[in-house]
Amino acid sequence: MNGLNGIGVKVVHVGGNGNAHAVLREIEARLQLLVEKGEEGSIDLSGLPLMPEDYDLLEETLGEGEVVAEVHSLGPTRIHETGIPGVWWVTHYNSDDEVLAEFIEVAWCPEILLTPEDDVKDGLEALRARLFELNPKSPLGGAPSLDL
Amino acid sequence: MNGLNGIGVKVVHVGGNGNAHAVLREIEARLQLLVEKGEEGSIDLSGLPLMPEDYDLLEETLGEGEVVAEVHSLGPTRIHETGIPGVWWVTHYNSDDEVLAEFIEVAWCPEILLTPEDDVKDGLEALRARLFELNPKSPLGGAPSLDL
Amino acid sequence: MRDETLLDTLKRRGISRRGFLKFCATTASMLALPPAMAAEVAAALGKVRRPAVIWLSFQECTGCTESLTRAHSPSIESLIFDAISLDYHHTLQAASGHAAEEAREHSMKQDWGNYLLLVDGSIPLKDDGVYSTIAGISNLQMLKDAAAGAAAIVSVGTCAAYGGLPHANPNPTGAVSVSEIIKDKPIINVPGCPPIPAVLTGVLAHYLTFGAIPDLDDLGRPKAFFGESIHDRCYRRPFYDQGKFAKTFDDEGARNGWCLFELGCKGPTTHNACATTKWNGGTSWPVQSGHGCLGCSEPDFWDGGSFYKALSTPISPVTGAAAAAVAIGAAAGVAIGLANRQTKAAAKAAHQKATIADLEK
Amino acid sequence: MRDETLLDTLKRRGISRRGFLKFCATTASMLALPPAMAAEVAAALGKVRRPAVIWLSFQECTGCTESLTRAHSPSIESLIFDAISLDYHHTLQAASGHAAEEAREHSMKQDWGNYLLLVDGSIPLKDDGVYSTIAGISNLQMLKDAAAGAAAIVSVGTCAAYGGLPHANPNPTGAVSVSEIIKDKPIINVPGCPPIPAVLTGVLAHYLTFGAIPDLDDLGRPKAFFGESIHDRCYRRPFYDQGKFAKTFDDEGARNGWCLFELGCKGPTTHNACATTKWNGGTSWPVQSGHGCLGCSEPDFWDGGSFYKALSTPISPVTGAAAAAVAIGAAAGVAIGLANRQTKAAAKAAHQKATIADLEK
Repeated sequence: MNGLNGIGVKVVHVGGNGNAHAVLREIEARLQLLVEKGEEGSIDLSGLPLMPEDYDLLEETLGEGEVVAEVHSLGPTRIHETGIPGVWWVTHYNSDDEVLAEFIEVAWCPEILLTPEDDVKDGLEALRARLFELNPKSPLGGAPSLDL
Repeated sequence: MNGLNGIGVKVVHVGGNGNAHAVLREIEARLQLLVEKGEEGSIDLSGLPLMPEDYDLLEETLGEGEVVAEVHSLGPTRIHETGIPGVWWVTHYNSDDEVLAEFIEVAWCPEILLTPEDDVKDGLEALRARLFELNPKSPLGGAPSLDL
Repeated sequence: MRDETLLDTLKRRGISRRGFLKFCATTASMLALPPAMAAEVAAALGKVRRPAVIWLSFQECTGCTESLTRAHSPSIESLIFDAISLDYHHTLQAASGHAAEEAREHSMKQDWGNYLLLVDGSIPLKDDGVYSTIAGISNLQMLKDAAAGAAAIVSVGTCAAYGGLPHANPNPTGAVSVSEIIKDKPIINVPGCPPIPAVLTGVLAHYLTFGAIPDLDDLGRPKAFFGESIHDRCYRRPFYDQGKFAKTFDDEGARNGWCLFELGCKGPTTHNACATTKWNGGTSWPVQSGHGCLGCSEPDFWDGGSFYKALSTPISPVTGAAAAAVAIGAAAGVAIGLANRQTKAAAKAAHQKATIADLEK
Repeated sequence: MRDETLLDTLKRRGISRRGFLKFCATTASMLALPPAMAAEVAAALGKVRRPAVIWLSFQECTGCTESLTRAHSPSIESLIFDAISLDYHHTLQAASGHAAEEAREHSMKQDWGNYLLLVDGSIPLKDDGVYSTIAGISNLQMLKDAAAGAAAIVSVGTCAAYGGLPHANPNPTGAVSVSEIIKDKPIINVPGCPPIPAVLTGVLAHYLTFGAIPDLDDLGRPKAFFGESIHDRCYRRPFYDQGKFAKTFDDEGARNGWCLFELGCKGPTTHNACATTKWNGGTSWPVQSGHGCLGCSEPDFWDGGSFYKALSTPISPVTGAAAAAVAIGAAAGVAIGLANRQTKAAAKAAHQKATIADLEK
């Protein structure tokens, strides 16, 4: 043999290390908790070593659902609902598209999609400022009541 | 003049009909309700006639936020958070990509992104069926308790 | 299948609960209900059975059926049609002639007293109705037979509703509307030449949702869609209020999108939903394309004089309470809630937690 | 700026609350805390002040700094660095020579008793430390001066932690670790040649979050990252348990990705986070690339004999309580919660509502 090309390495799929099953069992347990008590939970996929085959098994078993979403903050976060409603796959990337952390969320909605409460307060201020720019003459602040 | 080309039609932006301001005021009112009482609401954009210029004004004033999402059910539904947190733009399309309905939702999260409760129950059944296919020998049904 | 609910039907077609929610949100929008009602619409639609529908076409140009079936392909509107059990439709069914009529009679027997009867086209009465027959049966006879077992009748298009073009001077076939013949059944008129697809599906959605016919105006039209004039909902309306009019079809005003009133637009006297629903999947509508409204959803619109002559009567600038609410609402920031087309819905619009029960009759 | 909280710092950089949540979720993952702790981490990080940090580099190859600063570009890790006030770093700062030393002395004075001191490189003691000096000051002197005012010290890399390569036989400069010189301050060892960037940032994140140094093992390493062996967390571990070993670097077993134990892998005796954190943004790590672990995060790893000779002692197949929990957890469906690297965190993993207070010392 001379040179690296002479080394006969080939990729063989040997079925993973079995940890995907453990993750699937935890998802089952969390999903039952969501159904019975409405309790939401999250599983950190870096918590157990997974081989590529384990990822494949996880992805195939969970499948694809109806929702895809992307959050742009501190690099992208990509989310998809799996084919099991209530089970979401959430992957945080940095701005170089490298994976920072990966979670399975068992929830009505992944937390990062929800509007942070304090942001809404800031948002109302921002909207009022923009409305004032659009029409400095109109009365501001006390928004009209919707209970007429 | 001969032929249609002879008719001197040109598109002139004349600033909309002013209804965008009314919609913005309603958003402001709903946002205040969200901040103060946590009450979510929705505005049907077909409820008031809007000219293309009004749409532009709405879009410019609200801006773009951190989240985009797409729900695939009965044709796509495209959602984006506006630059005002808590204010979401939700557009329902049919499978020919024609707009069916368009809403501004003032909410922590647009309703259609949330997992329907009954779906989670079905999802748990589906997951258990898949786990049984993967490993018919393992015990089923009673998922392990997480309170160890 | 006959006993399954609408939610069952949609599920069998692979529509998920989110799809159903979307369907209901779109339906609520179509019915001009406040968006918060979508959940209530969903609850109601999830429980109702599919109603049987028989559709008869009389003296007509097939424009109504074309308009409705070519509206959106696999869309919300087609789902509304799937949600009903359309047992008989002259034009759409495969069967024809006597075989078709047997099918109709069979369906009528099976759901006697409960089916919804949809009719397009006028009915010619002159010379014993000989000018339009199907399988040897006159339109008049067939309408009477089918109406007898109907829960309610929908007159689809201006011909069925008011006689339409066949009824226009000099009316050679003696054409009349459905309501001139049938007096003992509720009749919902959905005029338009052709009618707006979303309006018919809206009426069906209302019937599905509430199990009753919607509120009607003096001309038998659902107030939800015909409660305001084209003029009241026209996006060019603010130009009317400012006195900015196009004087010819190619002047400066026409190019600026000003009001077409002086070019004969019948918007102020015409009640229909074109201005909000638009046509061709929301692409445009006559006034947006630069032509005045012809008034096609009003009785005798063919006999009303030139389409290009301005309405002579000065129109009160704002008609009715809803339009007044627009003006107030625009200032007060609750415009859409109050400008709602359906009066009852409008009254509830401010209350996010209104229920279906609030809106039922 | 000195008094602002971490959340303030991030906000000033345009990081939104969602970004902060992401930052905290990633930090919780890095610290092997259960995901539900992210909210608690956020609450804690939102309140803390930026700690001042002084970084001294002694007898080293700059590999540690290279590893850390080239980890991820504008990422969570760089944010952790932004979250601290890095007042002095030999290699990274613009100033040099006497000007640099003046800056260091100024910073030390300003935060005397409160700053975190980071050190990479060993300290040569032979011949009065003449083998490594900065601006005429010996490493020994500078370390003693800086340590006196530090709240805690982090020894970055195996050289600072255990002497490393300079300390290897015959140790010509008399190189020693920080802990052989400083006895009166808490010292956190973050060994590795180089150390894993995420581990250092994890230690900083822990310090930021809890305001205290993390739990350490007998060798002064944070248990969160060094609590289990490479072997325990290795994705090839199941092959070890099945007795499937590569015998040479190009045999069938090597191609099938079997265990590298017999090829000299030091995974069973080496404690580090490579198997879970990986390298180069999670791309790969030595064992995944087909080479056994060298044991670079253990004391005297250069003097432990051939990298290619198998460990002679039979290793107990599962070490410690956490690994036992993996076996039970895998059957019971709570694997990840219990296999958690940090013992205290693991105990809390099942309780979604655990708070920071539960984990603090």
